[in-house]
Amino acid sequence: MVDDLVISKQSKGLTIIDQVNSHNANVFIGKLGDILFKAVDKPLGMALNWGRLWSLWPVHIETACCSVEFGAASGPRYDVERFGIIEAFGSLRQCDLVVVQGTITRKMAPRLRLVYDQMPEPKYVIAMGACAITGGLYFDSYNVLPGIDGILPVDVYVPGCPPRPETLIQGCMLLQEKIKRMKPR
Amino acid sequence: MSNQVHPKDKEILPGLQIEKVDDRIMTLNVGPQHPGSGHMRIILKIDGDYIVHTDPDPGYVHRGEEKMAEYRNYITNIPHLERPVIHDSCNILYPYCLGVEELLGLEVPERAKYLRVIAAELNRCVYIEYWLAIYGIFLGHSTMFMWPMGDRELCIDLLDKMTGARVTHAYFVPGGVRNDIPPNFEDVCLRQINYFEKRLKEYADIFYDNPILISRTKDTGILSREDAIKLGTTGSVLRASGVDFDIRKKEPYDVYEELDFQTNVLKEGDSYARSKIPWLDMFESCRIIRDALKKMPKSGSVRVKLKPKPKGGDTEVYRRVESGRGSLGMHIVSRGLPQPYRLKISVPSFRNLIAMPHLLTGEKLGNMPAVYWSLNYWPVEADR
Amino acid sequence: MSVIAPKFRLGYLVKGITDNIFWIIVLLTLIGIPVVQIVLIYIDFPVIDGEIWNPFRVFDAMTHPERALPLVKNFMQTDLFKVVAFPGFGFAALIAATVIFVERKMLAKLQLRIGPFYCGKVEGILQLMADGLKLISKEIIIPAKADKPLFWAVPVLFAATAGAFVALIPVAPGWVVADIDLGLLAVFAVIGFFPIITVLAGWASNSKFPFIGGIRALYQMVSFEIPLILSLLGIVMLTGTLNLSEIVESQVNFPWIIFMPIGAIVFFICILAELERIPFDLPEAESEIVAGWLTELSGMMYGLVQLGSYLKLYAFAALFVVLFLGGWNGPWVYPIEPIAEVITDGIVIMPDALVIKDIPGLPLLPQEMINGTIWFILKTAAVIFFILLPRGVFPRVRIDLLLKIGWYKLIVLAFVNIFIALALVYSGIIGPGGIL
Amino acid sequence: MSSTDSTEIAKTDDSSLASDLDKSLSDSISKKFSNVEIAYVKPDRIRVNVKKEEIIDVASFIRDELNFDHAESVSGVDYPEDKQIEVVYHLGSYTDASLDKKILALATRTPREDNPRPGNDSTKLPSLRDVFPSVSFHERECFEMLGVYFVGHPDNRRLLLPEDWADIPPLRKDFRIKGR
Repeated sequence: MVDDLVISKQSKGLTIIDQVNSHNANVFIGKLGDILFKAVDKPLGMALNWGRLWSLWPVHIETACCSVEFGAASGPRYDVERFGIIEAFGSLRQCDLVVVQGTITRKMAPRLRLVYDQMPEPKYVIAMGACAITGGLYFDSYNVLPGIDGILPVDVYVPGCPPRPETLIQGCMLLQEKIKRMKPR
Repeated sequence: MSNQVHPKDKEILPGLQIEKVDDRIMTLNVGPQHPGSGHMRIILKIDGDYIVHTDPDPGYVHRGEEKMAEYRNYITNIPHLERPVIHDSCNILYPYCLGVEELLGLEVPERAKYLRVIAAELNRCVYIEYWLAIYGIFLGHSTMFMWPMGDRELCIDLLDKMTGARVTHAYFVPGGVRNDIPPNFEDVCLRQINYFEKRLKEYADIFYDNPILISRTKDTGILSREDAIKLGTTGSVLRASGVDFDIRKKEPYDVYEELDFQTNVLKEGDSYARSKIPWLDMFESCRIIRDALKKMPKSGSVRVKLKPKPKGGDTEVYRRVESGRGSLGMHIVSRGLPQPYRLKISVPSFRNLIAMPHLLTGEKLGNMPAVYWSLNYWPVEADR
Repeated sequence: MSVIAPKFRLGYLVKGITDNIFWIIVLLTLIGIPVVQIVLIYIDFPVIDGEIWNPFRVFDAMTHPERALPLVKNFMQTDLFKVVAFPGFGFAALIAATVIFVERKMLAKLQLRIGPFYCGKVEGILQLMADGLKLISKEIIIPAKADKPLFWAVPVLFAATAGAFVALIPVAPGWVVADIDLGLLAVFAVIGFFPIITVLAGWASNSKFPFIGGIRALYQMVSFEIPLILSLLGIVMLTGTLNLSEIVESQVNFPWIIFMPIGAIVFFICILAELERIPFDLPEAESEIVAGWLTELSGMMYGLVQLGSYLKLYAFAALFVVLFLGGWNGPWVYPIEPIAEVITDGIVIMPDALVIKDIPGLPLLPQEMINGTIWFILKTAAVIFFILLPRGVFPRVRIDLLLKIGWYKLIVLAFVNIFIALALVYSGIIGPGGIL
Repeated sequence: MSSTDSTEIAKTDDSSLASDLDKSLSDSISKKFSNVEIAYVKPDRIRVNVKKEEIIDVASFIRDELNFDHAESVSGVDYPEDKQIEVVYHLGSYTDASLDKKILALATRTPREDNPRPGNDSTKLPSLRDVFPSVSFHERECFEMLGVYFVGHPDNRRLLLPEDWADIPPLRKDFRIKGR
């Protein structure tokens, strides 16, 4: 059978056999199976995404001075726990959000990447502050990376130097919007 | 690391000795990703529950402030010199402005001096509240994280009204302050400060009188008076060890001579005393703010006009102030250029860091966060 | 025709099987049901009680409450129901979920915050569900040098042991999964299993911080088990039994906390230490050793351990209630309905079903069971509140101070408690054959 | 820019404002050590330039006789025109109440090389760590930032820069930062 397929693919004319594969071999089963798969897949994926977007646990890594405003965001006035974001979580194995809080120096960059690699999927990155986005005020410093795009895939950029806690919360809400529209893995 | 061990090491810096490593010794990397480290790494060697070797490894936020200051003129240096301690930005700009004023021969208006004192004291409260919050969470006291974080916003609101920014004020400029305060500020300030002081007193109930806290921090990490002097520690660490040294009293700058306050000194030199001194300092800050609001001239200019790109003479200055952590000095070498030839920021965090190996070695692992953060240490500032 | 996929993937196989099952069901429905109906037309129906049965009546008899309620009632007496739903896992998991939510909201209120708010529209009521869903779908990372079977076993063991602990708790008279004579001894045995799991977790993950955390947990749990056991000896002396249900029944007139407040305090402190809750959460002290023995656990492994620890919290609080606060005993608060139980009545079918009469199988649950459960839940909630409260008030203690408290103070107090119990027994006031 | 006389900081007129105590301090140093040059005496600020050979003696004298007990900061300044690197110790006192305001700047110079190999070239200074233990981390910082090796310091390791730093020490004047 496999040989038939190969041969028929080599021939020029388009035959029915070209379009047959394991999925549409039995057309009815294939189609109805797809419907069933979609019927289960979509609500399940939405449920998973819903769980993920309301439960973003940030990893406890402070890279520079924006950590002050990150702390303020989890304080009583700005309370990010309203959105299900717990501050100062212990181990990175249970976290799913890296908030890069400011400048990444050349000494910190490998460690940051290591932290990101050690986290379980799915994981999201928020670049907080001008330094994390472009290098900011330290664009010409000898020890500072010009933004973290080179080492981490960033989901949301939160500008400011430092961003106010409201801005960080808005960044988190944008991330939630993004997760809502993501394809669940 | 060379192998010679100095005779002085035994008494003064045991952390720098080379310990014999055997199977009992376990090396722990505390940081940079660690809930109890901040922005630095502490390489600990532990034997059972005891720390036998401490090697602080700062530099994770070293951004080359001093090098960059050589490329920016005296005015454009202001915003990025406050970045090392953004929650104490007025106090880190204070010695810079004093030094540049001395270089350029400027006389600051009287009202600006009072405004500077008010802003600096408010900012000291902001810094200490943040420090206290982290101290609370380091000791596992989550309420003590949240309460100071919330009360800190009171002072931040005031500074926001004064300067227009939440944490990075850039309020101090050579020759005065950037802008005048809004009308009605005095009343709001007095009201908020009174409430703030009321809240501060509640910390005693939940934190400072807590028996578990006392049993945990008393008699841990004792820094004797001699060691504190020898190691050149500063600020709350020094005053907790019984040395009465506050730059605001000893070398009064601006109008601190005319204001009514006192310095807090404790004799114990342990973590508890070190954690208590900043809290007591906040009461004094409230006193200073009230006094300054009373004595401040009600009107007048707040700033001296400067020429663009002012140039200093061929000289050097060293000015220091008492910041939230201790004496913060700036050594500016000028060679007639619009930018400093060399700007050295002598930060209190870096000076207190020297005491860390001395204090941590020999302690239990459980005391590590309590001793480490009681050093009134902000890693970003130490790295510059 | 079928083609073997060039790259075999398990997903395709599963999908193919599901597809086939789906088609079988569709075909059966489309062809089978008409066939059955046609066959039914040609079959004579039996006559029962003078009535001719037809398919409708069969379905009616199956779904009618008079028919179904006795079945439900019988099912509720089975072990399966007890283990899965009421006094066992389901009930405990529900309480544990409530505890997590209440803890977060209460802590937030203590700290002048709001806590979870937006998830689930109403006060963040679905926050826990979101956390659970996320944890289930999270990747599970096994460290490269970990002892893989042990590492996998740890969360399962932890949750299972906590479940075993829950099974020993009597909630209402007769409502206990495992009503064994040596109940208290079984509790001690189950408690003794936890330190082994934590040490396994620390060792299996082959990492430094979990190792320190595991050792700390071992120290802490072992040294606090002794005062825990000693503080309960007084009750055993006074009641003369180890059966938890009998201990509850012995407290009809007064709870034991009246005579043994010292024992209760010792037991409460030991609970805090065994549960690794602040101020005794040293094995998970985040500022010293990242997350202790939980450091390497990710995804649902962490979720299982959290589930287990909150089940354990419920079980300990319930144990405190059972031993010191009188369990289900309490004033009668549930309204007493004079409905006699009717099971033996015959099956009443269609025309009479609309007539209101005694429904067999009701009441489903005995009155004293509902009343006892209400009291039990109220008392447990109170104890859980006091277990949660220190988290907002106290910092963490140090390991040597903790061990000092355990060995020097709590054991002495536990012995004082035993002497009080002995005095009560020998003076003949209470105990076997006493005045009270 | 006036870089004519860069080796010594210009003496200002402030010396007239300096108190008697300042003068007596500087006099006692210059009396004891003949080679020592008093660069300036300003109110509360004294600067002493010494040769690197006798810096330990001068520092011990300052510590023992003048009661300056700790170092506030150690700043290294690079002077490429002179082919020299200057290290300034700012010394203060906690124990002597009369010296509270005073800062004594103790400056010394060491030759500078154009192709620095930190630790292996002639840019070396004796360490003041035995005299003032508070300079230990400051000197480590000075070593990595300017390449000044401190002889006698047991811990001349890198402190702030990344472990893989292979460029010349960054605070030297010939180290140019990006785009400048």
